[in-house]
Amino acid sequence: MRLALDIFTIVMVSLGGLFFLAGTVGLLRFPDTLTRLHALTEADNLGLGLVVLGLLAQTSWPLGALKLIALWLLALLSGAVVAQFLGAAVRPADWRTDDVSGPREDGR
Amino acid sequence: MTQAQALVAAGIRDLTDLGGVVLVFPLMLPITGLLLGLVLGGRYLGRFVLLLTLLGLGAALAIAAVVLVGGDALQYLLGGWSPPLGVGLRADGLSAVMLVTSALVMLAVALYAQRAFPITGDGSETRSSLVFWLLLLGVWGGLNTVFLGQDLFTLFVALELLTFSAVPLVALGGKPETLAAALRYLLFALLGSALYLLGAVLIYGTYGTLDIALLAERIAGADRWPPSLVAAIALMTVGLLAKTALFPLHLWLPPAHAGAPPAASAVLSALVVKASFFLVLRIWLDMMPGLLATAGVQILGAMGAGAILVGNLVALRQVRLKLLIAYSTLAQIGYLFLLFPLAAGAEALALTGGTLQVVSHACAKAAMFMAAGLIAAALGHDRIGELGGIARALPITVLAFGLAGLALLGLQPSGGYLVKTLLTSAADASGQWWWGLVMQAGGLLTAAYLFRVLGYALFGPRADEGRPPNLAIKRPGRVQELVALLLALCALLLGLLPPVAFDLTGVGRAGVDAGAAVSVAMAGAFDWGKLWGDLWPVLIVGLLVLCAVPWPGGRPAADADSVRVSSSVTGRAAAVVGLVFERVDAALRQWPVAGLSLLLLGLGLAGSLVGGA
Amino acid sequence: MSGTTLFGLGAAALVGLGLYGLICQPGALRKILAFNLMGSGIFLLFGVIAKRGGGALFAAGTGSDGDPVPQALVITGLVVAFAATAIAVALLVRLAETGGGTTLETDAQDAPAVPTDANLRGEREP
Amino acid sequence: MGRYVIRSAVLRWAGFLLFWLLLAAPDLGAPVIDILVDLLVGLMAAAVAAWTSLRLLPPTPGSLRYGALLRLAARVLRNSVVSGFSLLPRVFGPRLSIAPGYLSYPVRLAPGPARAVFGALTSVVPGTLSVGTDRDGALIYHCLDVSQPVAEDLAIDETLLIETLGNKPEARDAVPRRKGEARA
Amino acid sequence: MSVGLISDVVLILLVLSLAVWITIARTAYRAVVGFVAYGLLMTLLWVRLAALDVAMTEAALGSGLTGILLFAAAARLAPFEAAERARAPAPALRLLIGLLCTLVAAGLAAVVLWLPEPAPTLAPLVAEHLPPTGLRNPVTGVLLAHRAIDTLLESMVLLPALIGVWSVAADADWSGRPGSLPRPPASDALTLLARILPPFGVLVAIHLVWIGADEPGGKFQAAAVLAAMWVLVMMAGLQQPPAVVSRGWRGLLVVGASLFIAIGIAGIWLADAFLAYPKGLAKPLIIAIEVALTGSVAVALALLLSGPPTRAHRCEAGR
Repeated sequence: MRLALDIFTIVMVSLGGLFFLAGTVGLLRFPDTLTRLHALTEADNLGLGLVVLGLLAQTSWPLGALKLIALWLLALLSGAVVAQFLGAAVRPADWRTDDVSGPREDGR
Repeated sequence: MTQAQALVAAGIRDLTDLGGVVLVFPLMLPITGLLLGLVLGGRYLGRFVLLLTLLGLGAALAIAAVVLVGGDALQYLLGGWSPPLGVGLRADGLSAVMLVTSALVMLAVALYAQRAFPITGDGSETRSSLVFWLLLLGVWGGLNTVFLGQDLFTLFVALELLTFSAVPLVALGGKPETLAAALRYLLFALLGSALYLLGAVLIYGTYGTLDIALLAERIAGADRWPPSLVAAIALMTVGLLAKTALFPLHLWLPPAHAGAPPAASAVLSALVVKASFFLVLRIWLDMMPGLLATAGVQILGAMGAGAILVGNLVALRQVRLKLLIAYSTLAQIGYLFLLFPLAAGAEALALTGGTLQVVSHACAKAAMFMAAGLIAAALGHDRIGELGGIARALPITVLAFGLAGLALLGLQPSGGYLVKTLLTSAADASGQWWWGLVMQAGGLLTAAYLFRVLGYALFGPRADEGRPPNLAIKRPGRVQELVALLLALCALLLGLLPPVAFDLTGVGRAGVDAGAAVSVAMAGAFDWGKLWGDLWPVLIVGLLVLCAVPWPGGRPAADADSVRVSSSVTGRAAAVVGLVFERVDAALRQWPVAGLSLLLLGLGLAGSLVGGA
Repeated sequence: MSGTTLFGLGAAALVGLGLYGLICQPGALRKILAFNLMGSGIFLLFGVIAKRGGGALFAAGTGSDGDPVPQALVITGLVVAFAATAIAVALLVRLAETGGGTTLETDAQDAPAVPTDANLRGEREP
Repeated sequence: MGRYVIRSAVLRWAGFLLFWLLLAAPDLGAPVIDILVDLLVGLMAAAVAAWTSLRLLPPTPGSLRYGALLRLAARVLRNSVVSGFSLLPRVFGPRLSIAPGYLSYPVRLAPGPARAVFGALTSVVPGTLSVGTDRDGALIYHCLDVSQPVAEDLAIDETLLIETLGNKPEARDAVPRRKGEARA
Repeated sequence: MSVGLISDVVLILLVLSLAVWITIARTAYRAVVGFVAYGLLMTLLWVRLAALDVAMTEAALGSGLTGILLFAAAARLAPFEAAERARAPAPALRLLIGLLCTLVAAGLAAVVLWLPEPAPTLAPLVAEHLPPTGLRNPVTGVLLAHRAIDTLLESMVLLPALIGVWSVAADADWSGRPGSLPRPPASDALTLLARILPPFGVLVAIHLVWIGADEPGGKFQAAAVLAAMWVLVMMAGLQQPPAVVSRGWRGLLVVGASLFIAIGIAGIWLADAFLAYPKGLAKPLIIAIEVALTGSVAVALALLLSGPPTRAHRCEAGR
């Protein structure tokens, strides 16, 4: 059992590493900022997910596991938001449209 | 002993029983005031701060009395933790003098500023009144902490409290020039505090404590100074010099002190620059007295001499009154640093003289800035060439300015006279006659710019004639004029205090009998021969300067800088010398050049200390 | 050579770099950045000294094994440095807004105008 | 105050309490009094967090459909893995087989938190990145490969999200427009 | 050469190259990007130096909040950079200054190598004097008990700094709200983050204060996290920064230091010294001070970031 869990961890973490590698290679090879952004954030999200999955087999239940999952969700959220941000910032001018989401809500 | 004296003595004995806890009061009074004032807001802020300064002066006087009567320094351990783990407060005579001086100036400024930063009709606060009053408290809290702190890091935080409070005061006017002056002041001061902190780290890494008294013991016990200590002293000293604006690190001072509102300038010039000087004194005299035996003191003295000569000469060429006073501050800071080479030979004389210089300059300079502020408010400008006739409109103000100037100049019985006499005899006693020469030259130059201003104010062409009514001279408040006059009188009559009052300076310091030094210095001060000997050079300088001032109906004062266009021989000579110094000053005040000076000074200081012990 | 000593040497280099930037950079914002750089070098030196003085004294139970005094001083210092940066940035942005530029290399002769009590009260009112 | 407010307040409070326990990882071997004090602080902290959350993200009347939520999660997860693996040959292949371009997706969700969730959710999936909103209120996506049926996939995701939020998805009235040229 | 040492070498080289980048980058904006990355690496350095309290403070304050502040400034000041470059000192002067700075750095490096062995330390003293405070985190013990005056003064330092930031406002704008925060284009992404993240930040902050007595953490870290959350909410436009004339917010600003001073003064009678804690009550009092200071410091930090009041918000002031 212990051995099976260890093997699972090793496989998952290596697979995750592969995605991190893919993200990095994409960062170097892709032609423009937006495509690089794709490579970096999204491949890394998946890579992180796999690493977390692999580590789940090693941590204590339930606290450690929940902690890891919470960490992953937070990373996903912030990754998605930051990527959208950067994407909006580098979007070419002809696609840049002025504030169509209407007046922002104020107060609360 | 009269009954009243007995009562006072009893009160002081009660305070002595209270012990060092009284030191918490000057620390917490401004800080609590700042917290309360921020919540209460504008309405009664001015009155509130005035009340606090009254209380603070009382506390400072009480501490001074306890220290003087007890004959020993007061100590207090905060939280009951003793150093090196805890932080201590300590008030020796020097601290007590500084506490009293700053409380006195604060009270005067609080009185003076009531009118400048008033309550609005509807009782709501304004930007300038809130900022001014609260930051005045911040400055005061920082000063008191600097005077009482015994821990190098606590002192760092106190210095930062002081800087953060002082800088916005400079920028209160909100014009681009004052904002630039404030930013330059802030950044240079930050550079200074970073260097100071770097020194403090090295000290901690070498001795495992930051407490000044403990450090003094451990350093005195060492055979030779480790390199980290030498580096630390050089870094801390040069950082503090940058914050004091000792020549040639003075790039920030003239625009900052000239651009601040007058009440703030008074505090900045009279007190704030003295805080970092005070720390240099603590380090060189208390923490590491061995430093006095090194060549480092000559470097500090040379900088001081440079400050006196350049500051005074450039002051002479200023077109604007407030800039002139700011440059005069630069020169007066120079006198403070003559203390170091002189203390090496004659500590009692030099220290008493230096301390008196702090007090006398604080009062005189605050009075001068206040008077200049009243003049500028009345005229709407402060161009020296157009001061004509202001003496007739504001006699008390001009009197205050003149008396303060006489005190700086060093005529009997002013504080300046005592300073000059004490420092000159220290120079004689230690065989360093050249510092005495510098002081004499400085005094004459001071006389020159003082007479230049007074000449215009008294005899210049009437600037207010033919003015439209809305530009007519406005009357200042009576209280403001009187406050300036009283401060000037304080500086002028310092020499008439009983010599025993000066004993305070030496309390907590072995071998410094200030009272005796003062009695010797004052002996024969009022002898006619002596008086005349001091007076005639001043009178000659005065006459020469008055020659250069345009008389009513004479040359038009179109070019405000009369020295530049003067056709008289003296005017020409002064113009050439002045121009050279002005150029030098302008070059030194470029930021990269000042940075270069700072680096060279630091490396030079470190070099002069290597191998000492 | 230990990692701690290495960090100490790095701290010295950071101080030198910060000092250079503070003196030579023409723009005030770059000076502010350089100040932060220099500050972090100084704090790092604090950390090195804390680590040197640590040993395993606090290893048990607290998760920290340095001399806690310099560590506490650094925390204080970081807050002070942030406050300094905030004031400097506020002054600088305002200076730029009012047309004063962003360099501090102003000439010696451009003397500031006199702020008098009168124009202090009302000068910015329209 | 509707019942839904109270219900979501309680739910969030419980969720934050769980998060607190994760952070604090209480040591069950400690004295009972310590554990109780810790728990008390946790209860209060969770209450503060829940209050903050209620202010920043006011609850809406509809109730979550947990079945739909599960299906949505499964779909996003599956999409991530599938398109993640499809990314590998594109990246490591000898020539980059990508066809980046823009796509404008007229979203049915109203502007606000729900739409933001949609944007974030779809940006997690490799290959699509929401980069803003255009003049007509449609979401702009940048895609790694516009030859894929991206808009159709997005429509399915959106329908699931609408169902999860407790609303009935209306039928799509128009096929999403596709804009932008492949730039390889 | 051990793995730890190799990673240390890599780390310090990265830090130094980022520092060089910050110094020579062409625009201030790039330099700030470098500075944020530099701050994150410094955090790792602090972890390597076994100073977790400092690492957290550095991450939250040195990198995070300072980063936001500098980003906003760099964006606003970008138009001035061409003029700045024209004012650079002459190359010869730069070279000379560079040489002297190198000399200073070399001297410092030598001094670091020559620091006395064994290193002087107060760690045993702290260990000895920690039990009376009831705390187990020595850093908190030093900050709140042994060197309480520094902490008190430091929380005071923030107030003049804040007043200084406010002081650059125009007179007519005094009753307005601060307006220096960067306002990114109205974006659903940021709004989403600002709606979801802050409650978690609040939990983390409370956690940091609560455990700060015994484990790494404490008021400054917690305050920085809280301030960052609040700033996020304000940047996303979900809440307006408070007007500087607001009495309520000013009350919050001063409550921490006021409580600290009150307890300190009470100590004169109850524990025989200013800033001393009565026996047995030390830990609860310290936690009370920490909680109050966290609130005050968080408000101060967030307001320092928000800048001076501006005209744009004047119409709705006075609430």
